[in-house]
This record gives sequence, structure tokens and C-alpha cells, in this order.
Amino acid sequence: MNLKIEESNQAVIVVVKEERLDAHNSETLKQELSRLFAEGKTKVVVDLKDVRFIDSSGLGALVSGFKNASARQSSLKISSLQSQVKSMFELTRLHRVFDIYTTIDEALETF
Amino acid sequence: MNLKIEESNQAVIVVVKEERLDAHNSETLKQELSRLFAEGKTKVVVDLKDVRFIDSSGLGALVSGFKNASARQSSLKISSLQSQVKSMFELTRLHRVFDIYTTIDEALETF
Amino acid sequence: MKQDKIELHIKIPNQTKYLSLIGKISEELAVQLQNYSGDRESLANHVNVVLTEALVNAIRHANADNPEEVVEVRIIVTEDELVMQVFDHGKGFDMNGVSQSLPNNREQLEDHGRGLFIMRSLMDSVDYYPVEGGNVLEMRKSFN
Amino acid sequence: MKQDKIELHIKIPNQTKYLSLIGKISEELAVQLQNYSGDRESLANHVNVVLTEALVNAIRHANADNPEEVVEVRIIVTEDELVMQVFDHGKGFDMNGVSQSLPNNREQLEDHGRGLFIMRSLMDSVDYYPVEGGNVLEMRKSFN
Ligand SMILES: Nc1ncnc2c1ncn2[C@@H]1O[C@H](COP(=O)(O)OP(=O)(O)O)[C@@H](O)[C@H]1O
Ligand SMILES: Nc1ncnc2c1ncn2[C@@H]1O[C@H](COP(=O)(O)OP(=O)(O)O)[C@@H](O)[C@H]1O
Repeated sequence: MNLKIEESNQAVIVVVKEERLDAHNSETLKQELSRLFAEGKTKVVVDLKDVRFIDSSGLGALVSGFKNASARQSSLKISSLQSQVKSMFELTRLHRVFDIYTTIDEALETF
Repeated sequence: MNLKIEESNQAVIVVVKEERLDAHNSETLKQELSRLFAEGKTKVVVDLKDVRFIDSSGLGALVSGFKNASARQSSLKISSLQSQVKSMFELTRLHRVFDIYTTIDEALETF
Repeated sequence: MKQDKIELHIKIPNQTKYLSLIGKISEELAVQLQNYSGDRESLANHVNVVLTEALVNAIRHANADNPEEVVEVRIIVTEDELVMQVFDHGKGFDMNGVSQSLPNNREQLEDHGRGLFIMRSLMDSVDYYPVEGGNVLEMRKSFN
Repeated sequence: MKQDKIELHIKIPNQTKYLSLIGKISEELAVQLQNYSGDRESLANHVNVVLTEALVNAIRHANADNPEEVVEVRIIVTEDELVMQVFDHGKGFDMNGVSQSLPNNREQLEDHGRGLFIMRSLMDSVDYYPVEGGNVLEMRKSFN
């Protein structure tokens, strides 16, 4: 899986450079998020601008990151949902669980 | 089939607004070209900018137009070949039969 | 007159790297469904999603991630409906025993368990039944 | 270890409006062929073209444009080659009797008769033989 990881002040931005976030590649994202929180990062944004398709495993990797963050008083935010990805968050009611922003910058401002 | 037909000075420009020019839609192009030459048009450019895929029937419609033109001392020129379309002309050696130009304007200048 | 009908049958190795291939093929089919009255782009995405969910369950739960197993998918399009079947070679499971609700409680937010919910939400019907040599998960979507 | 293999089988009504569907599905398959050493984008286009040519011949020449007939396509991908088969229900024809050259002479430039030339040029082999209930046109392309 193609992930671009950037640091900006205190925050880490994880940009998913894939068209699909599915059962084939989501385990890598899950492990990367787990690694970041274990290293002590407290502010993480996952940007999904390039993702056109997400399945329940892709959503699951984000939920796993969210639980990881919550357990460590850290926070995970999500940015840049394409319309079909957004409807999957809505269908599974996860838009009420996650903090979702339109752009990376908007997400960063709220930390 | 979606064709856009424009007149420019003495010439007629037929823009094929389709991604595929194949056995399903090429008969329309063939008939349109036949109609134009029968009406007495002497300068016709067929622009293939939007065409990403051509098969032997698509090429055949153009050959039919070319024969029609030749029989009436008129001329048919072709413009804007995408790379995969260009290789079909080359494979069937029809790039030696047709006058092919990079843009509509270049084709028009040569009449 | 006979009804127009498209039947597609594909066998792939039991590996998640083939998910996107099946997803894309199913999207190509869906965008061509001239009899569907709704939004064809959404339908294409939904078909891609539910097939992905069903395939992942067959690959992981039924065929235990064995890369030498084979998964079969059958898609049938008639003038009034779309039927999708995913065959597995596992022992089967009781689909009615799987909760219909989302695993989103504050106390126990789970990172899995949303697949069947998604399939049931996006399709008109989802069934699972034994056939020779395994089981089939069958999803239907009517065009009206 | 067993070889990875993809098998796709599709039946469509005998109508040219389904050409683009088969073309796109075959392109999706071709771009995934990790064992192909050449340019996968060109291969995808070639596969789309030769299947279109073979299908049009089955639809028009063999099945006489009867919209209630059915055409079948089978695509098999193994680790070293791609095999495509198009089945028709016609009387068959003698493929070796069809000229191998292009109908491009100055005196008789023809607007048809380039289909088999294209298939033969882009594939490693093209065969046509009778099977039960009809005939099959079979094209092969090796990955090496
Ligand atoms: N084809 C199958 N064979 C065996 N068990 C299955 C199959 N499909 C689903 N299951 C069972 O049903 C449960 C719920 O499936 P699902 O809602 O897709 O969520 P998930 O796969 O994320 O757990 C799975 O955890 C599994 O135990
Ligand atoms: N499946 C088929 N059944 C019967 N005849 C066929 C079939 N395929 C090809 N032919 C014959 O072979 C000829 C050459 O085919 P082809 O090179 O594809 O050119 P075209 O179809 O443009 O004439 C056709 O004109 C037809 O007579």
C-alpha cells in the first residue's frame, strides 16, 4: 500500500495514495496507525483525497486507529472524503464517530 | 452516434464525439459522409480527438468516405488521432492512404 | 421475444489482490444497465462494495485464506434485476445468527462486523445457502 | 504449488451494443496481468480490439445479426498466457481460405476485410474450429 507520511508541527498527516482502501491493503494502514500512536504521536490526520472506494475493512482500519488514539488520549481525524466514500461512512453511521474535515488544513486547525 | 458537424468556409468538419468508433456506431458515420459528398461537399475533415478506440468497422467507415470523396473529385482528411487509434491506422497501413493531420486547423489549411 | 440477458461467471484464486478486478468488472456491468431507473453511478459503486464484502468473507472466513482455493462469482443481469452469487468451499455459517445491527456502541466500537450490514442495506435481498461442494451467498437488486 | 488462473465466461445477446462492455472487461483483465513483460496498456488495447473483431464476426457473419441469439466469450489467464475464445452458432467458415493480406490496393480499396488480419497481427495464434452446437474462434497471446 502507498502511504505518504508527513509531519506538520505536532501533527502527523497520513495520505492514503490508493484508489481503493479495501481488505487487500487496509491492514498496512491499520499497522501504520498503530505504530504512530505507539511511538507517542498524539495528533494524526488520515487524508483520503485519492480514495474513490472503501469497504468495511478499510473503515475497520480507521476504527482501529480511532480506538488506539482514544486509549492513549490522542486523536485521529479524517479529511477529504470523496462522495462514494462519504456515503459509506454515513451508511455505517461512522460519520458520527469520526471527526471529518473537508481538507487537511481544516483538520489541522482543530487540534 | 454522437457527431458534431460544423461548416468552416468551404469545408465541413465532422467531429466524432464518441470514445469508441466500432461496428456498433460506425454505420452512422459512413452514411453521414456519404450524405455530405452526395450533397456536393468537396472538403471534409473527420476529427477523431475524442476517439480512444477504433476497430476495423470504424476504419471501414472512413475508407468508405475516402472512396466516396475520390469518386467525386472531393477530399476527405482526418485529424487528431490518439495513440492507440494511430497504431490501428499503422497496423492496417491506412496511414498511407489517408491524409492525417495533428489538428483540425492543420487539416483545413491544406485544402 | 426472448428477454435480453447477460451472464458472467468468473473464477479467481482465493486472494484479496483480485478484489479490485471483480469490483471494476462489476462496475462496468452496472453502468451499462439501461433498465435501472436510479443513479447508475451509485449502483455501480454499491455493486462493487457488496461484491467486495461477499468475496472477502468467502476468501477469509470460508476458504481460510488458502491461496490455492478458488472463488467463483456469477452475475446475471435480466431486464428487471441484477443477481450476484459468490460461491465458497467452506463449512457454511448461520447468516440469520449474525446481528443485523452495527457494532458501533460507545463501549464496544468494533473494527469488523459491518460486511453483512452493508450488503443487506444496499441490496434488496441477501441469502446464503448450501450448494454442492460449498455454499453460495446470493444478492439481488431489482431495477424498479 | 497450483498455478494462479483466472477464468472468465460471459454470455451476451447477439447485439453490437454489448461490444464495449466486453472490450472494457477485457481491458480490466489485461491491465492486471502482472506476468506480461511488455506494455500492459497496449496489450489492453489489443485485447479489446481483437475481441471486438471476433465478436462482430460472430454477431454478423455467424449469427446473422439475429438479436435473440447468444454469443459466448471465454477468457483464460494463466501464469504464462492469455487465451480468448468466442463461440458462435453458425455454419462455420474456412478461415484458411481468407486472404492473409490487406484489402488496400489502389484499384480496390475495400471498406471491410481487415478483421482477421488485425487478429492475426496482434495475437500469437488465431484458430477456428467446430465444437458442439457451433464453432469457436480461439486466440492466444503468450506473456514472454
Ligand atoms: N462465507 C462465510 N463463511 C463462513 N463464515 C462467514 C462467511 N461470511 C460471514 N461469515 C461470518 O459472519 C461474520 C460477520 O460477517 P461480516 O458482517 O461480513 O463481518 P466481518 O467479516 O467483518 O466479521 C464473520 O465474522 C464470520 O464469522
Ligand atoms: N464467425 C464467422 N462465421 C462465418 N464467417 C465468418 C466468420 N468470421 C469471419 N467470417 C468470414 O470471413 C470474412 C473475413 O472476415 P474479416 O477479416 O473479419 O473481415 P470482415 O468481417 O470485415 O469482412 C468475412 O467477410 C466472413 O465472410
